[in-house]
Amino acid sequence: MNKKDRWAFVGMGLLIAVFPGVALNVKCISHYVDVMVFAGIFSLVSLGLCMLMGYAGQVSMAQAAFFGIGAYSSGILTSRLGWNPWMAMPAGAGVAALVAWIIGVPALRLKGHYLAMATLGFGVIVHIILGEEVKWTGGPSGMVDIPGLQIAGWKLTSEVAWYYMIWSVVFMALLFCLHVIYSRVGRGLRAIHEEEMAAESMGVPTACYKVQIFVFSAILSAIAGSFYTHYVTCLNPGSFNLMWSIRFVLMVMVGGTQSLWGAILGAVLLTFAGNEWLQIFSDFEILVYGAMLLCAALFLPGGLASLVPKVIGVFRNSLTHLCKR
Amino acid sequence: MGTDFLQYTITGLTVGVIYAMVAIGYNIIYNVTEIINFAQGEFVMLGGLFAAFFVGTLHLPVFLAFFAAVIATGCVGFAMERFVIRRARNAGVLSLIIITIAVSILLKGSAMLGYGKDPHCLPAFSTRGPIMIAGAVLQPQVLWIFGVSALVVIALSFFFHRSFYGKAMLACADNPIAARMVGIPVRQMVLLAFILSASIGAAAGVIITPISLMDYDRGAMLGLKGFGAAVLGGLGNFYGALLAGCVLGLAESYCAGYLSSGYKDAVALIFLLLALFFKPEGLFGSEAATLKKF
Amino acid sequence: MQEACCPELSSILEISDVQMHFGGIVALKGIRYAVPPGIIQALIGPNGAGKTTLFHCISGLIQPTFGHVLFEGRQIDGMLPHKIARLGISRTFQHVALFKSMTVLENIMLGRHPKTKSGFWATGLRLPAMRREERKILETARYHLDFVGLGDSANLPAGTLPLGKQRILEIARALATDPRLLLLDEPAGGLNIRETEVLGDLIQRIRACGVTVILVEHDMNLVMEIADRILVLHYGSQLASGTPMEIMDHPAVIEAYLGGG
Amino acid sequence: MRRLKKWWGAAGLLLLGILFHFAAPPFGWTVESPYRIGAVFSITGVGSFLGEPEKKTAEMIVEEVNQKGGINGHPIELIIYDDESDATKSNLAVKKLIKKDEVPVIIGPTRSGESLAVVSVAEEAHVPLISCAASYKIVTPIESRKWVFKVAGSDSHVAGKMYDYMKSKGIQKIGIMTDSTGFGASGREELLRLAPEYGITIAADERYGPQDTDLSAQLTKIRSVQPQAVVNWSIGPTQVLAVKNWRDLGMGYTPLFQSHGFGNRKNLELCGTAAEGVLLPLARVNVGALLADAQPQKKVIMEYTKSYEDRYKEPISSFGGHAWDSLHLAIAALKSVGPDRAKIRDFIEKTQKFVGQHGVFNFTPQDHNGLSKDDLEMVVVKNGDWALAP
Repeated sequence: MNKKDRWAFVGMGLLIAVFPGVALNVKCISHYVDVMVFAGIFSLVSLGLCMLMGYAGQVSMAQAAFFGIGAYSSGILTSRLGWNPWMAMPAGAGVAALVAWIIGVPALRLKGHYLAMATLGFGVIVHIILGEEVKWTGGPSGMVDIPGLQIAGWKLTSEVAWYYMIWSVVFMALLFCLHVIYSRVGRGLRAIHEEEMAAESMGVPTACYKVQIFVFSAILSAIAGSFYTHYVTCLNPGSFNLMWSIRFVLMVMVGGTQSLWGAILGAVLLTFAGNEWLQIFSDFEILVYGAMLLCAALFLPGGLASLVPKVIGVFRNSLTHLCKR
Repeated sequence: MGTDFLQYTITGLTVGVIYAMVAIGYNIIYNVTEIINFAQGEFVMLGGLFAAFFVGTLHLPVFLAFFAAVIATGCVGFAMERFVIRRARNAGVLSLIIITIAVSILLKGSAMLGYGKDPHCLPAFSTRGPIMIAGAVLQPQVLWIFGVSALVVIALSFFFHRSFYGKAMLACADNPIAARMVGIPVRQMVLLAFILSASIGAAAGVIITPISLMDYDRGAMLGLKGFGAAVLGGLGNFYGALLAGCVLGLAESYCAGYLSSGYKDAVALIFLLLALFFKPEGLFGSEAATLKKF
Repeated sequence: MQEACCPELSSILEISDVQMHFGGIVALKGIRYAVPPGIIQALIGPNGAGKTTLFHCISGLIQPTFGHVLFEGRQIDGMLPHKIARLGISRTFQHVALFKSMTVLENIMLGRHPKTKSGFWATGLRLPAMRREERKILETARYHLDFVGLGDSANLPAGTLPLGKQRILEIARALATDPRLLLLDEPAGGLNIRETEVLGDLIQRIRACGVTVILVEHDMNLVMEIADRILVLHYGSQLASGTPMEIMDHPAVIEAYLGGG
Repeated sequence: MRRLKKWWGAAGLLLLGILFHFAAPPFGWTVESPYRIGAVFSITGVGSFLGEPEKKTAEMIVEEVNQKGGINGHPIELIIYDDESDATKSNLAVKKLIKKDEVPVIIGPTRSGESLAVVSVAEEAHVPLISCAASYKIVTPIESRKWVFKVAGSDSHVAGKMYDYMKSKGIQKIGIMTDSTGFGASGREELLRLAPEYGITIAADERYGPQDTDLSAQLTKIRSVQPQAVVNWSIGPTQVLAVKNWRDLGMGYTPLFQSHGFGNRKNLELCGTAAEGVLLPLARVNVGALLADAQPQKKVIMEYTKSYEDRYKEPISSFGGHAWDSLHLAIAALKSVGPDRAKIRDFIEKTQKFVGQHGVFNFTPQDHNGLSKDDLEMVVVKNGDWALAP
């Protein structure tokens, strides 16, 4: 972690910590804490996807499937088999990791378009399975009355408690990712993204790293899925379809593929956009989504995160201008 | 049992041919640009909806509507290349994937706003009643589907092997830099590829609509299965796509008939994954060198 | 057609009858050659002679169609490139393949990959062993940076360096893997005379450290000045091999380079 | 320098936008102490064909009531959020209604999935919620559904009505086909569950995806077991496909039953003549004109039909009827007990003989739905229109 990231980390930590205090006292944004809980859950997914897209340079259109695998594992294990949610969560992550590994080993030999299509197809298959295995998943009508989370016998019901729990998990994941990025493995990943052949010749086991990151992103998605399940306490396959995979990719794209901060920013922005700000667009929302995706890819390949240094530069310049005057 | 089998076969071949047409659309664009156009399925949807509009609202005769829809969708393909893909010519693979996905979302969204969410229908091309073959039912429209797609395949063959533009397009596919050096306008060829593949997609959309109706949400699934056919047939391989499309359609239909109808949609996708994982050059593609030839 | 091979018994690299076919094209038509340790071996020949193809075969980026490659007596054809890198072969690329948005220092640190081992989870959790290793990587990388003389541009993005320094940096990155055999693919390509001199000097210093160097190069002045042995390839076959003096007087070489003109 | 100005301008605009966002909605126009009612409908997304008429109906009713002086002098302020047919969004929308808007009662969500996603929210916050969706899970188990009601009939009612009719016609062996949406799956569950009760055997049980382009394979398979009737239970275009394929396969001699989802005139138009003879159980709201004058619901249905069709120039749909029922239930409660969440809940639970669009509701502490299969009518398609089945 370099100095900039350390400052950003502390800054964001403070911001996240004081947010409920502010929001809850202003009536018209009091429900923003709820939105932020979902934003936190989606941030976990987008963090994993950002590692995969931005650092390993691979695209996955199957994150919603892993999100779903985690969610359904938690749902089934707790409500059908009576497991403790805290036990179900790692189990779900384990299942997702296994599936990701099985899919990843052959899929990651593929490149670019092929990989995108393969993950897309896989995502749709998982969605079909969730809808078909009625005995386990409840089929299209889904599952209800899934137990919530408890910490030391205390039931987690208040939004603020959820908020702090989710965001501390996000921060742990972020810290983990940052550590990876600024280390031996992270350098290897960035190298793969830039010059795969050279990286391989310099001793980076490219195939192995790609699979590892793919599995890692699946684990993060699955954990997010578990939290989602226990937060909403019901499930249906509609929350894990292709559109969601696209949304996750969009979060990373808008935030900036090359920045973990961007991934979180993208997740938060898009969750707010989808639930609050774009409501006025109603049916036009799908167009807005498409246009955003297109613009991000065409005009802002670095995402919003790439604007930050520019904005800082502009401010710095204007400050020096003012001082000179 | 025999009757059922025949019925499943007819059903399977009907959708299979449609998948094949989608696959051919993928192939044309892939051949010239090495882009996989995720919006391919939306062209099919647009074709069907345009035709429904021309018949339903403008009261054109079906055949005129067919051509009008094909041309209109061709224009969409034109716009997509001219205003989006061309801007992104220096973009990386990841960006291109996102861009074509974005276009597909935009097309789908526009179709939803323009045509509403209800399915639209189209009268059959000929008004004859269904034909019975050994107890199985064959709708005349199915024959139209076979006929039109056969025509498309033959016309494309001629185009690519006989006409100047077709040969030039193949040359671009082989080696764009060399093609540019000998004076082939590569940009124009890319444009042509998009128009052509949009038109073929639209044709598929129009001929299937009398049987299956059409709504704004169909594109993604058709596109995915069509891609399955394209990969299975060897990406870029033209007859391979046709054959693979039929294989997929039949597999789906038999699965629905004899195994589980719920998993029908998964069949084509599982085929796609298996093909990608174990034989990415496709069942009918031979080697990387010949991969891009028709 | 073949020259007598293996003048020394102990060779660091042995290429035995390597053939490479691409579809109908035969890029290498059965190369037999052995490189003794501790020398600078040059590999020359006109464009399309198969020099880079041979490099790719040695470093594992492609698999030879027939034949074997032995490194220190161990068969390495069929191995993945990163495994070969671990064994002690490193290389540079004809078209500089640096990680352009990473800093100069990071590029070299990446070169330490085969010699270090902390995995994904260890780095994410920042285990103590990983931290120790990371400190060592940094130390070694700085050493190599100074060795090639790029110490003052450590924190610049690699893509911003001028070409001459990029070539040097690529060599430094390769050196960071602690190779015993270093493959340099046209390291002087695009360099001016001054830069080429520095490069020649560097290659000789590398040999002095005990690293065997194989060099593909078109700059004959450089080759004649620093190479201990030269192998001439011509359309996928060996044309001649020997010391620079022998090659200069070799009739077949003169024929190929001048007579065919 | 000019570039700099541009930047400042953009920053200023952004700031203005943010301020505006904070300032705009909550402090809008308010008359004296309005009664708030919250609503969550799937106005967009895949469920929009349900949510759209619901929203229109609700807006119409609120306007009518307010014109007549509101509830005991209090105007109604209806706050509608769109859940976009997405469970996450519906969850957030309900939380927003409870926290930000502090509504005493919520109507909606439109669909079962979204409703189930908010049941626990309503329970925990102690806010009465009147769902417009059908799944029985919304109101069972009743111990953990104290605050949740629903006004849509259960699928068991529909299946029961269908089976009643079959029994009266001597049909014993049927083939069923359902789509893989929540709607189809729930229907399938009920069809399978209730069949033995009515002495009906299900000889073929087929499923398909909502996006399927051809159902011949499924129908062929059903045809091969020679059932006395075919039941199709799906939503969207597949309902039309089922009718077309059924005709094309020459199965016209085997009666085709559709679910209540088919009760939309658009479907009749798409099917054309192929739909002749298709049978389905429908809520009375769809067939108001066919009802006998003595029927208690006739009056409210005809009134609603007239004002809706006058206002929006489009036929009513049964889904708008759900919004009518739930909103009027909420209004009745507000009228009697005022904006008190607990009292509203108790009021609804005790409501008896409430005449709505979808039936006469009789709520009890054990039954938070209040409808039965007798609130449906068996309908047949005749000359391109509905007719009461003989």
